[in-house]
Amino acid sequence: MSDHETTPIPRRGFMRAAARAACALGIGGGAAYLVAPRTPGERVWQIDPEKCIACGNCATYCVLRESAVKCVHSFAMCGYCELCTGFFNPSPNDLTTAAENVLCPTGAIVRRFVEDPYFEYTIDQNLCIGCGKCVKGCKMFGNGSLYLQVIHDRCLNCNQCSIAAACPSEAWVRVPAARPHLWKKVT
Amino acid sequence: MQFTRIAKALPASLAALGAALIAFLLLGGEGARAGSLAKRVAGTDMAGKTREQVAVAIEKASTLTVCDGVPAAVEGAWPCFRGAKLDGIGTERAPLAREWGPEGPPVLWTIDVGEGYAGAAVLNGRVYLIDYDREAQADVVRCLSLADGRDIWRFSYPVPVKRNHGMSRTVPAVTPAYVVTLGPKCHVVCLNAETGAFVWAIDLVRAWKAKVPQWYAGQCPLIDRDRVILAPGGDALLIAVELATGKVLWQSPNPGRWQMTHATPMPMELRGTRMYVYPGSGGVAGIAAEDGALLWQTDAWKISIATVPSPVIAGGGRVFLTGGYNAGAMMLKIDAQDGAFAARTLYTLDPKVFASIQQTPILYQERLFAVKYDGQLACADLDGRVLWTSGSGNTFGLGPYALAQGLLYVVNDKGRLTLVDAGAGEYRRLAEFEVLQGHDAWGPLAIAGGRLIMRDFTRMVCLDIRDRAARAAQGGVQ
Amino acid sequence: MTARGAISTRAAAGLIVFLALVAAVVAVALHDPIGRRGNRLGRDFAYETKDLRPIPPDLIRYAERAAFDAGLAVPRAIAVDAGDKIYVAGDRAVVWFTTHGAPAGARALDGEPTCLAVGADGTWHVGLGGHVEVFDPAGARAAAWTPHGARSYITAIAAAPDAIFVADAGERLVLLYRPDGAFVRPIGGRDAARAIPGLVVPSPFLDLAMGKDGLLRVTNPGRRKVEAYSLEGDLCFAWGEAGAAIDRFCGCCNPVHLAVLPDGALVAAEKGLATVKVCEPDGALRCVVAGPDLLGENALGCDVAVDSRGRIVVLDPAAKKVRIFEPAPPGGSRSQETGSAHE
Amino acid sequence: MNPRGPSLFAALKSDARAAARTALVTGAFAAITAAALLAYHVRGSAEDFIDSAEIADLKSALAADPDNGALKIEIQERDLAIRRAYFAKLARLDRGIYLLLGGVLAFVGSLAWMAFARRAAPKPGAAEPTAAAEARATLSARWSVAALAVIAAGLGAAWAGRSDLAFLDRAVQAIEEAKAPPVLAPPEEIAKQWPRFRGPGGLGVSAYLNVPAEWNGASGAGILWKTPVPISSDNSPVVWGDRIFLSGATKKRREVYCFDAATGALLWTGKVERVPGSKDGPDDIMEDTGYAAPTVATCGRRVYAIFANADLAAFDFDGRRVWARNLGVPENNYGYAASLLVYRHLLIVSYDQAKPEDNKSRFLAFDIRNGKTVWDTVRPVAASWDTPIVITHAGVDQLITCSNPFVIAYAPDTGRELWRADCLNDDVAPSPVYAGGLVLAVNTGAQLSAIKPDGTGDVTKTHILWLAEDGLPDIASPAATDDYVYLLTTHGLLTCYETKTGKLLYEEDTDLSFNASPSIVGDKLYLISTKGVAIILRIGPTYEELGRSELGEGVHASPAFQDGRIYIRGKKHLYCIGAR
Amino acid sequence: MRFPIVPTLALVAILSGGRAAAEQRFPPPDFSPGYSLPVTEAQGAPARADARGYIDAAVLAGALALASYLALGRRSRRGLVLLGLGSLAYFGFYRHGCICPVGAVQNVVLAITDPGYALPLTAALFFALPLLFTLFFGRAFCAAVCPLGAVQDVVLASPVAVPGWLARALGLVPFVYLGAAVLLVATGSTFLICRYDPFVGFFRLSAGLDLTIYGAALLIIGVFVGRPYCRFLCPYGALLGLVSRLSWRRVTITPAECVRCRLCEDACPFGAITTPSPETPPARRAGKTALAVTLLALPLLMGLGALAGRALSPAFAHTHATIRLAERVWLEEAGEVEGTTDQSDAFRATGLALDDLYLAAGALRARFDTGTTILGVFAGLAAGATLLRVSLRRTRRDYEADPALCLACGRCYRYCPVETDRGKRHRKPREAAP
Repeated sequence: MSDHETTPIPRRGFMRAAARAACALGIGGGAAYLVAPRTPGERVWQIDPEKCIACGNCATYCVLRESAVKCVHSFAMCGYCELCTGFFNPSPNDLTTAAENVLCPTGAIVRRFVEDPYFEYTIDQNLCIGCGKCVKGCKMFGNGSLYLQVIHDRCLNCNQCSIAAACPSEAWVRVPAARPHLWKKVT
Repeated sequence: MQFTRIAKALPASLAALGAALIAFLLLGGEGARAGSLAKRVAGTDMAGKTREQVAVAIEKASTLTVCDGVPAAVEGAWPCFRGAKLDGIGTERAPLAREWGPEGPPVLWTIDVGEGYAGAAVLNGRVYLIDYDREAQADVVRCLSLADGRDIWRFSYPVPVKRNHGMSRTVPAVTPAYVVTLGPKCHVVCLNAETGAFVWAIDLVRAWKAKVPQWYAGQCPLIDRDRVILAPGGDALLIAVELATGKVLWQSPNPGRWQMTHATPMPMELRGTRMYVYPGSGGVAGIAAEDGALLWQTDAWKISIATVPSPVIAGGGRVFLTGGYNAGAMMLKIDAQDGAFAARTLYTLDPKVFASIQQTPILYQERLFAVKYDGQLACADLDGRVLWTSGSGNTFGLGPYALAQGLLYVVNDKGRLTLVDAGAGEYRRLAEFEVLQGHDAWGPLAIAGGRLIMRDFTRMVCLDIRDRAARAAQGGVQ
Repeated sequence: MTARGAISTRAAAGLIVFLALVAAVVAVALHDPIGRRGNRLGRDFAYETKDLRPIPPDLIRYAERAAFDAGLAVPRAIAVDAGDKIYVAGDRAVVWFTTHGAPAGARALDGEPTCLAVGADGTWHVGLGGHVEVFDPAGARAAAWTPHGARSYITAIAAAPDAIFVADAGERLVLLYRPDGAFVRPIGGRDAARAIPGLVVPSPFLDLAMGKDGLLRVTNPGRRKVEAYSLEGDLCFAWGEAGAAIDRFCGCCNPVHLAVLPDGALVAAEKGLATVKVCEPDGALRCVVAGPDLLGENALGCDVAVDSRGRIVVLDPAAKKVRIFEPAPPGGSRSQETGSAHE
Repeated sequence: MNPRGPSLFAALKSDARAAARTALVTGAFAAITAAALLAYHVRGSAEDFIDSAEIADLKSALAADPDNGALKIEIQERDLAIRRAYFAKLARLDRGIYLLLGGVLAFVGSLAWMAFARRAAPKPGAAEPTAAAEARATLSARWSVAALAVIAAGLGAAWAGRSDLAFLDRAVQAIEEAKAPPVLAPPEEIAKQWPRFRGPGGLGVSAYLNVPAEWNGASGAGILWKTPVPISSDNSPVVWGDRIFLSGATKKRREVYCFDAATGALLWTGKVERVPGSKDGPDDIMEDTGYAAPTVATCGRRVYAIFANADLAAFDFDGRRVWARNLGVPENNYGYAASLLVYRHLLIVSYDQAKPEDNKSRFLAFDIRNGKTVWDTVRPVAASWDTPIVITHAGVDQLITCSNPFVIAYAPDTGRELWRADCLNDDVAPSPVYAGGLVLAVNTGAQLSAIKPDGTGDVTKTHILWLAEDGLPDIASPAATDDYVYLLTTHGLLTCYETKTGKLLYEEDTDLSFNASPSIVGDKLYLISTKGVAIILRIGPTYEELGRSELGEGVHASPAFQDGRIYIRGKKHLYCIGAR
Repeated sequence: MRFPIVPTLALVAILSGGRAAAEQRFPPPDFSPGYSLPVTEAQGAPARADARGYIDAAVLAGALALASYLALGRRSRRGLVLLGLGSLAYFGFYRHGCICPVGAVQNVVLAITDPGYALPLTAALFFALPLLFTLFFGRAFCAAVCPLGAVQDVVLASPVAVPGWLARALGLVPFVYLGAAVLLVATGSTFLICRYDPFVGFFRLSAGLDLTIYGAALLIIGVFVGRPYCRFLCPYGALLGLVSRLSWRRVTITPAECVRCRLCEDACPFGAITTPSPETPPARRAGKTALAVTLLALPLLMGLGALAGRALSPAFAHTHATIRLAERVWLEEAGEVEGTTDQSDAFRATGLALDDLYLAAGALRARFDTGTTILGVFAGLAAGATLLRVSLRRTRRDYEADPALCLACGRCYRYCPVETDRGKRHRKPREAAP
C-alpha cells in the first residue's frame, strides 16, 4: 500500500503484479496438478501383515505415548488351538491361563474355552500395547491369525509416521481411507 | 477494592491449588485400566470343558417331562435354602397352629423321593426339588404342585451317582422366572421355573476344577438379585453367574485352593459393602459381591472332614460358625477399616457347649437355636452363653429345624415333628407328632403358605400347619 | 529501569538463551538422527525360542548325504517311487530326479499342486487344490476326480495297491477311494459312537501314510497327535502330546508331514522350528533326523518321503532344496554343526 | 466505573507484585510437575517396568522346578504387581502431562500479566540512524554471514567425517565384477609365477632354470635379502610378480603378509578377523602343524588364505579384504593343512575331516570374486592334509585329490566325480603329482600308486599301472618327471623309481630330516632339510649330489622358484636367494 | 516415507501369494452349533474420514481470511492474539499439530519426486493456501494461524533485540533447512521438518525427552527472542518470506503517513522494522564496489557450496534407511560387526538378493551426490543473496515493516501515535497508558 503511494513507478508496480500473478498461478496450478490426477489417494497408514516381522518398534516409536498399533485377531484364520503359541510362552509350565505360562506382558490376550478342543482368543485392546510378541509366536507355530494393525481411532495419521520411518521391514504402507485395514481373513 | 484483593490473593490460592494438584499427581492411583487387571491364575479360560460344553451335553442328554400337576393357588414362598431371608424363618401371614390334636397337623400329600436329604423350595404354588432317579441314573429337577404333590414337570439329565448316604442333598433356588439346582456331582442347572425348559448349565467340576465333596454336594445355589452365587472351590472360591444367561460375571481368586464344602455362601452387608461369607475347606472368606474380590479370609475356622452348616450372619459384622467333627462353634467379627476388612475371633465354643453338626442354627430375636451333638435343642445368646437346653429327654439327632411366627419346628432323625415355643426363655414344647417313621429325616424344612414340607430318606410330606381358624378362612385342602 | 538494570537483564536473557540453545543442540544430537537406535523394548518382549532350537546331539542319528536344488520357486510336495526316483511337485509342475539328484524330467500341470503320491505301479496322484488328478507312469493325465466337498483342499495322498487315501484338509476328512476313483468312505470324521474325536485341521496341513502294520496313520495337527485308523475307519489308537519339548508337537498344528520307514517307524515333520524326527509306530521318539539349525524356521514344514533303502528324503521349502538323509551314528553330523555356515 | 474500587483491569494492571508472585507460584508448579514427569521418565522407560528381570528369573527358577506351587503363586502375584505398576505409571504420566500443560499455561499467563503490568510507554530510540552506523551494520552482516558459513562448514565437516560409503564402492565393484567375466591371468602368465603350494601345477617344478644353486646363510653369500615374518608358520611362499605372499597365525590371530620381492619389505599385513561364524582355535592342534599350515594361493589379482579354524579370506594386492567366510572348524586331529588352489575363477578348498563313515569330508569351490560357493561335493573319505592338483589329461581337466582311502578325480568346474581308486590308507599328507601321463599318489601305510587318469567310476582294479612300497613318505610330496619319481621321507630316505614302470632305481639315506617337499629345476632336484641344509642332486637313475648349501635357519616350507631367485621361508625369516 | 527401493519383490509376491492363498481359502474349525465367530477387534473403527481434512482446510482458509482482515483491515492486535490462541487450540492441541503447512512442503515435494505418492488434497491446500494469502495479504498466516507461531508468540514476554547482523546470518538457516528437507524427501529418506518439529510434542502431550528438551529450549529462548523458530529455522517461513516480497498488500506500521516520531523503533520483537535512511548517504562508490565484488563472488560461493555439498553426500546418504541397511548387511556379511539387526533380519527374510540391495543403495547414492551438490549450490546462492541484499541500499524515508521479515503480528500498531490518534477518534480506548 505504502509502496503504491510512496513509489509511484507504474512499471515496477506492473512487474510486481505480473510476478505475483505468475507466482499465484504457479502455486495454485502446481498444487492442483499434483492433486488432480491421483485422487482418490492412499491416505492412512497401515501395516502390511505379510511383511511385518513384529519387531516391536511399533510399540515404542509411535509419537503417542501408547502406540496406535495394537494386535488384532483374525478369528476366521485362527486354529482355536489349545496350545496357542501366541498365548503361551515358548515352553509353558502348563497349558493354563496362569501368569507363569502366558506370553502377553500386559495380559491383553483373553483365552476362553469354546468346546473340546477349541479355545477362543480375544485381544483386550485396552491393555494391548502392540509389542507384537504374540504375533511372533503365532506366526512361528501357528496360522498367523494374530497380527498388528494401526488402530485408526488412535492414529493421528502424521505426515511422516515415526513408526514407518523406523520399520525395519518396510511393512508400513499408506492405504485408502475407505479401506483402512489390511485384514487377514478368509475370503 | 475487591478486585485488588483478588489480585493480591491470587498467588496464595494458586499455590494451594498447585500443591493439591501435585499431591494428586504423586499419590493418584493406577488409572482407568487398573480395573481390567486381574491376577492371572489358572482356569480363567474355564478350560477343561466348561459351561457351554456341559450345557450342550446336559441339554442334549436331558429329558423334560411335562406331567399333569397344576400349581396351587397358594401364596407364600420358601424360594431357597433357609427361606426368602436366608434365616430359616418362614414369613407366614396366616396364623399357625400352636398345637395339634393327636391326629397331628393335616398331611396334605406324601410322595416318594429318591434317597437323600434334598429339601424343597416353594414359590407360586410350586414345589421345587432336586431328586435323584437311581433307575435312570439321572438327576431329576422336579416341579410339584404345592396342592397335591403331583409333578408339574420333571427335568432329568443323566449323572451316575453311587449310593453314599443318599445322593441328592441340596435345596433349589427359585425366582419367578428361573430355578437353579445343584446336583450331587456339582452340576448346576438353570431351568425356566414355569416350564422346566433348559436355560443353562455348568459343571463345576470340569469348569472350575471343583472337587465333589465327600457324600456329594450339599451346597445350595444362592440367587442374589440377578445372579447366582456358587462356591466351586478349585479354580475360583466363588463365582457369580448371570441368572438369565449363565455368563460368568466374576470369579474370585482362590489362592489357597480351598475346596467346596457342604455349606452355602451367605450374604452379609457391612459398612455398605455387600459380601458373601463362605467357609471353604481351608478357612472362611468374605468375597465382595460386586466383583468377587477377596475382602478377607481367615483360617481360624476350618473343619478337615466336612463343613456342613452354613454361616449365620449375626449382625454387627459378626458371623457365627459351627460344625461337627469336634469343631464346636466360633463367633467371628469382621472389622472394616478404610475399606479393608479383617476377621478376628470373638469367641469359640466347645462342641459340648453349643454347636450344630449338620443343620444351620437359627438366629431369632438375638437367640441362636441349634441341636447339639447330643441331640438336645439348645438356645444360646450371641455371646455364646447357653440359655437353655431341651434336656436329655428331648433329643432330635441330626434333624432339621425351621421357625415361623415364633414357633420352632424341629424334626428328629426318624421324622417326628416337634413344635417348640421359641419365644419362651426355656425349652417349651407345644406339640409333637410322628409325621414319618423313616430314618435320616435330615432334609431341610420349607415353610410356605401355611404348609410345612419335610422329608425323610425316601419320602416327602407336606403338612398344613395353619391353625384351624385360618384354615377355615382360607380354604382347606384343594 | 536503569541502564545497569537493563544491561543485567539482557545479560541474564543472553545467558538463558545460550543455555537453552546448548540444550536444544544437545537434545537434537541425542535424538536418533538416522534411526539407528532400533527397538527399545526389553528382553521380555522378545519371543525367545533359542532354548528350543538345539537338539541333543545324541538324538540326531541321521546325516545329510546330499542336497540338491528342487528347481522350483515354491516346491510343495515330495514323493519317491518304487525305483527311488524322487518327484517334487510345486509351482505348476511336477519335476523328477534320479536317486542321486540329477534332474530327470518335468511335467507341467494345470494348477498349483498341493500334494503328490507315486504308487508302486508308477501312477501319480496329484492333489490340485480341491481335486485329485491321476497320471499314468509316462505322465499322461489319466483322470481328474471330482472334489469331495465344497471346501475340499487336498493336502496328502497315499496310494496302496487297491486303495487311494486322500487327506482332505478342507473337509477335515481322509477320503478312501478305489484306484478307479470310486469313493468308498470317509475316515476320521467326528463320530461319538465310534469314539472318534475328529480331525482338527486349523491350517492346510493334513498328512497321512500307510503304516507297515496295515493301519493308516493320519496326522491330527490341531490335537498334535498321529492317529491310526483301520481301513474300515475305526480309530485304533493315537499318540502325540502337545508341548515344546523335542518328543512333543508344538504350535497350533503339528505334525504336518508323515512318512513310514521300511521298519514301520514313522517320520514326522513339524513346521515352525522345522524339525524332522523318527518315531516308533506307537509314538515313542526314536531319534531326530534334522532340526531347526539345519532346516531353519519356516511356516510350511518339510514334506518327507522314504525310499526303498530307508533314506529319508526331505523337501526343504525354505532353501528350495531336496535333502537326503541316511542313518549315521549319534553325535551330530556336519550338517547339523556347519550347515548354516554355507547356506 | 466501579464505585467500590478500580476495575479488574486496572487492579491487575496496577499490581505488578501480585503478577510476579503469581508467576513465581505457577512457574514453581510447572517446574515441580516437569521435574516429577522427568523423574518418572528417568526411572526407566515405561517398558522397564514390565520387562521385569525379576519375573524372568522366577520363570527360569520355575523351569528348573516345574512343580513348585509357591513359585507359581509368587509369579502370579509379581506379574499382577508389575502390570499394575506399569499402567499406574502410564496413568501418572497422563495426569502429569495435563497438569504440566495447565501449569505452563498459567505461568505464561502470569508472565503476560507481569509484562502487562510493567509495560512502559513507547519511547523513541536512542539516536537517529547515521550513515556510519549503517555502514557498520552492513559490514558486520557480511562478516556474520561469513562466520556462519565457517561454522556450518565446521559442523558439516564433523558430520561428514563420520560417514563414508566405501562399502558401497566395494559392494558395487564386486557386483560388477561378478557380472563381468572373471578377470583371469592367462595360463602362460600363471606358468611363469609361483601362485600356489609347489608352483603353478602344484608339482614342485620350476619354470626357470636360472636359479641359484649355492648360497650361505651365515655369510650372506647368494642371499639377496632376508626379512623377518611376524608370525612363524609352516606355509610356503607364493609369488606373483613383485609380490611374495605368506600367512601366519596363532590360535587367536590370523594374518596374510605381502612382501616386496625387490627389497623384502613387508608391504602390508592383512588381518583376518571378525569373519562371520568364525571361532578361535581349535585348541587341540599339533604343534608341528600350527594354525597356518595351508599355503596361500593367488589368481594374480588377489591372494587367498585359509587357516586352521577354516577362516577363508581373500585380499586384493593392496591388502584390502575382499571377502571372507568361515567354513566351520574341521574335525582334524593334527590340524588343518591342505593348501588352496585357484582353478580359473574357482578357489578350491579341500575340506576333508573326521573318518570316512562320518561323511563330513567335502570339496568346495568358491567364486574368487565374491566367495560364493560354486560347488560343494561330499566325499566318503577321512581327514587329509595333502593339497590337490589340477591336471590336464587328454585335454580334460581333472582335480586330483588324495585321502584315505581314495584317490578321486573330479571335474574341477562342477565338482562331479570322474573316477576313483581305492589305494590309500591312514593319514594322507603327501600331495599327488602327475608325470608321464600318470597320477602318482602315495602315503605311508599304503603304497605309491601310478594311476592312469583316463578311467571312469572305480578304477582301482583297472587303471593302477603299478604299485611300489619302498620309501613311502609321510609328509613330503613326491617329485616326478616323465622318467623318474622321487620320494623323500621325513627321515631323509630318498627313493627313486622309474616313472613308466615303477621300477626302483635307488635309495639313498641323506641323514637329514625333511618336511619340505623336493623340487625340480630342470635336471636338478632340490631338497631342503628341516635344519636348512639344501641338497641339490642331478636327476637321473643314480644318486648324484651336486652340492649343499646352508641357510642357517630351520625350514619346514617348500621353496618358491622364480627368475634367478629362490624364496625360502625359514622358521623366522623369509629369504630371497639370488644373484645381485 | 520410505521408497520401495528394493527393486523387485516378485519373488516374495510369489511366495507370500501362494501361502496367502492357502490361508485365505482355509475355513475356521467345525464348531458345534451355537458358536459364532467373534468380530475382529477394531474392525468397526473407521479411518479418519476425509471430511476431517476438508474441515481443516476450510478452517485454515477462514482463519487466513480473518487474520488478513484483522491485520490489514481492522488493524487489531487483540484480534490477532485471540485468533492465534484459537489456532493454537484448534490446529495445535485439538488437531495435534498433525497437519500443518510447514510439513506440507514435504508432501508436495514427495508428490513431485515420487510418482507413486498421491498428494492428499488437504496437504495441497495446506501448502498452497498460506502461500496464496501471503502473496496477497502478507504473512497473516504467521501472525495468527500457524500454531507453531502462536505458541511462541504466547511465551514472548521479555523481548531482547537480536542484533541485525546476527539476524541476517541466522536468516540463512531456514533456506538451508528447507533445502535439506527437500533433498531428504526427494531421496526418500525422511520428513526432516516433521521429525524435528519442536512443538508438535507439546501439542500431542507426548514426546521423547530429547524433543521435549528441544521444544522447551526453543520456548525458553522464545521468552527473550521473538519467535526463534519462525525466524531462524522455519523452512516454510523462508518460502513465505520470499513470497511476501511480492504481496499485494501488507502490514504498515502507521495507518496513514509516518510522522517519524521514532516511537515504533523498538516495537517489533522480530527486528522487522526498517529505519529510514540516514540523511547523509554513505559513499556510493564503496557501496558499488561491494556490490560488484559480491556479484562476482556469487558463482564462487555457489561453487564452494557445491563442493561442500558433494562432500556431505555420504553423511546425507546415511539418513536413508536403504543405505543404512545396505551398509549394515555389508558389515555383517564381512563379519565386521557382530550379530544382526531387525532390519537386516527382515531383509534376509524377504529372500531378496544382496546385490540388488547394494545396487539400490548405489543408485540412491548417485541421487544423493546430485542432490547434495544442488543443495550446496542453493546454500551458496542463499548466502550470496543475503550478501547482495546487505550491499543493496534503498532509500527509505519512513519507518516501514520489512516485507520479508514482518510477521504481521500487529504489535507496532499501538506504538504509532497516528494509530492511537485515529483509534481515539474511532472508539474509546480500553487501555490507558500509565
